[in-house]
Amino acid sequence: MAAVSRSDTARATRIFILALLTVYVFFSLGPIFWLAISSLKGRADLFAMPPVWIFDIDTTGYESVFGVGAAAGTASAYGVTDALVNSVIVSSIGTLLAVLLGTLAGYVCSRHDFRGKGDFLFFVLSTRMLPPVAVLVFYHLMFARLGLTDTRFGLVLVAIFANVGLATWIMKGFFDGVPKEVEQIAQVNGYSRMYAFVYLVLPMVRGGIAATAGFCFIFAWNEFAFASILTTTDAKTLPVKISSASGATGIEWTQIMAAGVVLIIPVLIFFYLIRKHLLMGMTFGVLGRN
Amino acid sequence: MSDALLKLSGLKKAYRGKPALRGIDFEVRPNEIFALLGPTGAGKSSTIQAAAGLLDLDAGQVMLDGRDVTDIDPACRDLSIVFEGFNLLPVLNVYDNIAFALRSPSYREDEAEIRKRVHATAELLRIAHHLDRDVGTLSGGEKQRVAIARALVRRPCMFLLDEPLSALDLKLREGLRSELRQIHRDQNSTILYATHDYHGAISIADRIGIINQGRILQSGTIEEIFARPANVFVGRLIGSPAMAFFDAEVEGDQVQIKGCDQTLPAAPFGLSGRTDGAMQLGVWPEDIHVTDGNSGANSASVYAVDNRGYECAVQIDFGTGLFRKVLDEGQTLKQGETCGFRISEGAGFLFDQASGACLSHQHEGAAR
Amino acid sequence: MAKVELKNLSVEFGAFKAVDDVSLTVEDGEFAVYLGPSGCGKTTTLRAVAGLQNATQGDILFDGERVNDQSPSERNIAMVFQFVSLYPHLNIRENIIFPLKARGMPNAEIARKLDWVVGIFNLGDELKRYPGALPPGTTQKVSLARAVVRDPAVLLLDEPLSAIDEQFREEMRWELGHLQRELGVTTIYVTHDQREAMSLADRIVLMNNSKIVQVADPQSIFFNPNSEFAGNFIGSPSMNFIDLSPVANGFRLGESKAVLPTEAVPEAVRGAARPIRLGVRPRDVQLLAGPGTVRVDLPIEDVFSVGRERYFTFRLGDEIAQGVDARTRRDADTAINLRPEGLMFFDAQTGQRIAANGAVL
Amino acid sequence: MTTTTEPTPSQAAAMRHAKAKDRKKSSGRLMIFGFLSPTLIILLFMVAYPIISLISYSFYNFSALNPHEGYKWAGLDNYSYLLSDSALWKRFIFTGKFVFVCVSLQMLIGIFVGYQLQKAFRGRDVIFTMLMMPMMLSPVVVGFLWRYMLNSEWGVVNYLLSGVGITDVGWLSQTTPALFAAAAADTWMWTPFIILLATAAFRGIPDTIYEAAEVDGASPAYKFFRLTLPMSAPVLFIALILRLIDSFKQYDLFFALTGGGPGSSTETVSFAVAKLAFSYFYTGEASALAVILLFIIIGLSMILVRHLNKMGEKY
Repeated sequence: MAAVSRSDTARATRIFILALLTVYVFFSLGPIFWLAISSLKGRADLFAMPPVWIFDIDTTGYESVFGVGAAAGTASAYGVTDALVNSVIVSSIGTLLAVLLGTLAGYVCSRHDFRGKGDFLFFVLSTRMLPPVAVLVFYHLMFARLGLTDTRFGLVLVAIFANVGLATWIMKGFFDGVPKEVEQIAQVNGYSRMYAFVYLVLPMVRGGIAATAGFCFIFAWNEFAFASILTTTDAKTLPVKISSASGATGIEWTQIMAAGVVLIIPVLIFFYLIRKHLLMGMTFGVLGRN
Repeated sequence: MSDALLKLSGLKKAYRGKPALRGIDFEVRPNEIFALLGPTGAGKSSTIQAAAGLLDLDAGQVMLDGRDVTDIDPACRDLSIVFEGFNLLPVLNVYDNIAFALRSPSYREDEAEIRKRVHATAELLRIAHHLDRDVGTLSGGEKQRVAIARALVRRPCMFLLDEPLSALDLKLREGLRSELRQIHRDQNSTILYATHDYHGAISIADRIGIINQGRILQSGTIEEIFARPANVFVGRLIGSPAMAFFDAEVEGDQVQIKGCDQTLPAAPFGLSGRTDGAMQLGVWPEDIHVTDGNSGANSASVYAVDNRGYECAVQIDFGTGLFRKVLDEGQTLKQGETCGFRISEGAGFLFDQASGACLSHQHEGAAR
Repeated sequence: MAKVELKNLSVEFGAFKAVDDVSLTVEDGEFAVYLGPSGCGKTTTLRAVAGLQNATQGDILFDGERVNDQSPSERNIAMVFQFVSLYPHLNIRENIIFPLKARGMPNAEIARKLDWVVGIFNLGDELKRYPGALPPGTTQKVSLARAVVRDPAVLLLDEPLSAIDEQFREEMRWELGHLQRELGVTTIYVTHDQREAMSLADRIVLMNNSKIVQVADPQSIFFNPNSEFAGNFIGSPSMNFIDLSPVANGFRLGESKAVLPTEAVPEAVRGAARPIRLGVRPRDVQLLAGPGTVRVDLPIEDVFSVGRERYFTFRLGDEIAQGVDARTRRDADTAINLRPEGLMFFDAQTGQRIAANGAVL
Repeated sequence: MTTTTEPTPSQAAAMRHAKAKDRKKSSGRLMIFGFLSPTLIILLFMVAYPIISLISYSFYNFSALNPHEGYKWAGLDNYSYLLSDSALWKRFIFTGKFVFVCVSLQMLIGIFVGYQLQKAFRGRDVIFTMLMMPMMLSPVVVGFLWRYMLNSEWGVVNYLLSGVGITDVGWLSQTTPALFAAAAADTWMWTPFIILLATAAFRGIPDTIYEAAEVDGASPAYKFFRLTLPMSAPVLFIALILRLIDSFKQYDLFFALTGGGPGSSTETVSFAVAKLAFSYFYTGEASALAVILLFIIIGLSMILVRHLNKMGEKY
């Protein structure tokens, strides 16, 4: 009999664990699903209590977000499109340069042992850890003095500095995964160090560079603090635009929901592309090096 | 031109304070296979990288073919290298991996010549049928053959092999080793071969350099090493089974061996100067005569038995220590049996207790 | 201690038959060594005995009792793994007593058993240290101590020495040989190193391609291999294999012009109507004539010394064969002398050994 | 087979030396400097210079509104004023509570889910990837989404809770619920990070360890607490430190979710700095508070980097 009850309790705990897991999956994925649905609801359905599952699709939110259709040209043309353009430009240029600098610095830190390397790596990582608000107190002044406030160039500079640290560490992780013998074989067989780097090592970390770019883009795209303080009108990025919707007149929920979905879609695409290197990205290239 | 093809003198290198090379001095003569034998971490790889110029030395000089190449870029030293694990560039297939050596600025050849030499070398190493395969699909043995082919195809003035075979199965290792030896004889090439495996070293090398903690303790032919081991460490590494060691006390002209009631005359050891006191007596197993029962001078017991087909080796426990010995033809002993042993006159070497350095300078080799 | 019997054991991973119909008995207290190249099924067989791998077919019996459905701890087996066999975050003392604590053994008895095993392996001063900081070889000693401390029915070792330096590997070979005789526990030891098999085994189980090739004690498997594979795999330097093609006064060796006199080949073997191959170990090929040696005239290529021994090579077509003889004189050597008791004959197609009386082993 | 016509290696070598010019060995110094300088320059200009100026500002009393005049030397007044201001201590306490609730909740759920996901089942990888999505989203969107869901009248959360008997909780209108609302949103976003690292930690343990434990007769619970947890401790510690740093400096989420309300009960230290600098424009004091915040974060980062480097060597 003891055997039977032992397997009973085992089965009971297994069901209990399964229940907890399903609750967590609901808790984790439900809100995203709820956001997608709410962005298609009209004003009435949006505030209905109990919440409505079946409703007729209402695209006013999206129309006002893109200033087309009914809301074309009207005041409520909330004009998120130029914020979207700003976000795309700032994020992609910022990512490109951050990854370029990060790849070069990451390679040298992976291959060479120079004096002060430990300090350099700590300094680079700590730039990633800085609370944005603390640094912004000075940036606010500096940008004003240099006339960078409310310019895309200013935000690109911020995107580069905020992500170059991450890019350096992740790329160092990927370069550490490439055996040191690659350069040694090339050098002994008559090639220069630079040749080995460009033609042998870089092709071996192609996946790594793409993953680093994915991470930097996502973090640059989601950046809010710097953009909100350092922009006033025409350089606003999408996250800032969304937050300004909750101004004095209360919250324009239909527009926020639609703009929120528009903001999430590129992130989910990039996320899908880099899912294999998620661990490398989130732990600065330290874990996940197989 | 000095008779050495590669001459390393006074190589010193420390990584963040931890010394890897503490003064490496040895030379490799043309058409010779020189084995660098020592445990893992003794500095073998650092020595090979120093010779190839891949290491920024703190001090020391590298002479190659009479030329001082210490500061010359690795690309211009005309050496080739084979590592233990990673050798093949995954981005290239087998043919391109071998041809890689002939497409560099320093050693460029035209494509026709490359094709001829790659096929000839692939034929030599029996991998001609793998030429267009992706390197990822090759087995361990095939990968090392391709690496050796790439090293051969360029006909460098010297080959640096850093434990090229120790990752392979025993049978594969022996096969590749005899092929390497055969190729060496055909192409009269010069090879520096680093390994931690005694059997590997003696079965391929003309001369052996024993390295430990960044220093070369001794280099010479196996006969020279048997004739006069320079250090206790050498005795423990060389020979299968290795040297037997006894604590000994030198008083006047007698050498009293602890743990057995046999004393040896001190004269044949040729001790320079009056050096009494405790020492270590090292004796090659071949110079110890083991008898069953307790007819020999000193009584002991058999600790363990290792039969190797033709011969049977035993480990003898004589109270204060152990030593191993291959029994003579037809003699057999069981674990636990008592036995006796005698050290033959004039055999053995005295080593300093502290430094382990060899003190006796007898010239007539104890090894027959 | 237990007697381990395998009856028609097979283990399949999908279509691949890792172990193919293996039947074998390891007596109580015997030291059996599973020897073979990597991928021959030896480790899978060991894991099946351990219970870490369930058998697709066949029975595994411990002292006659079927244990197929028992978990490893129920089978009371102990195992030493190839690479990671110690818990890196526990010190040596905690590692050794881990199995005892896991089974809730009272502390007094744990302490007693710990002293006993520390005594045998003389690990006295290592107890506080962590696996990462141990000298090579000691890790294996500690994992052995942990396996032996709970006096298991069967001790299973999966290539415990293959990851350590050659010098320490020889040291540990001696230690293992001595310990096994002392403890007398039934042991199954897996390796690809034939030297380990020769020096440790009471019986060697030679395996290849998931099947047993030959089971015998070291001496008889060395001097009386049942196939080319067995002859080649055991013994170093490995056996020479030379095709024999019948000619007027004997058998031509490979493509060379050298001829092996007919009387060297036993009558029954000569009669067999199939192509035969000669197998001879280098140590049975000498330069100087000896009592009853068979002389074959052919040029010697190269003589070189390996430790205290002198090796020489001679060419048969494009194959190179080796001989070993301490008394070589370089100049006068234009013939080799084969010791008759070292000559073995194999069926060229199947590789099976043809015994002197003509029977196929 | 022997190629007798070949020049002996030393002659071949001599021919080649003529061809290959003896380039001096470039010690790689040039590459180190060339590759590092751009990153170093941008970081010095965008990080080091601002931090040094912040530290200098924190000893002055001036406002960004008219930076030209009013550079009055304030010595340590700014710091003493801040440290004596009870409102500021309230914010530090709130931030502390928020960090404690978030990190402990996330570690518990993360390790539990990470351990369960270790066992392979059909579709595990798809579920695992989807579970990682929340941490990738912009905190602003997450903030608004949770503000919409937690609304006391038409929020879906209250609707679901009413099903289990808890009726209309004022999530965003009362202080304690607001703390838990923020913690829930942060936990929703960052638990996946802990799941990711926990899974990596558990996968880092080789199977032979579990096989050895099984052979030693260890029960599942004994295996988990004596083997799995201690061996994955280093990675879990890194996850803990990273979460401490990130949740301590959380700003975007609060801005969108509670805007610091109700009243100023959910204003974190970051919020206080922003308020001082960009609403009241007390730049001197804001700089001082910013410097305090910076030193806390840099201190935590030092611990993090030491463990990251130790972990780096182990791999």
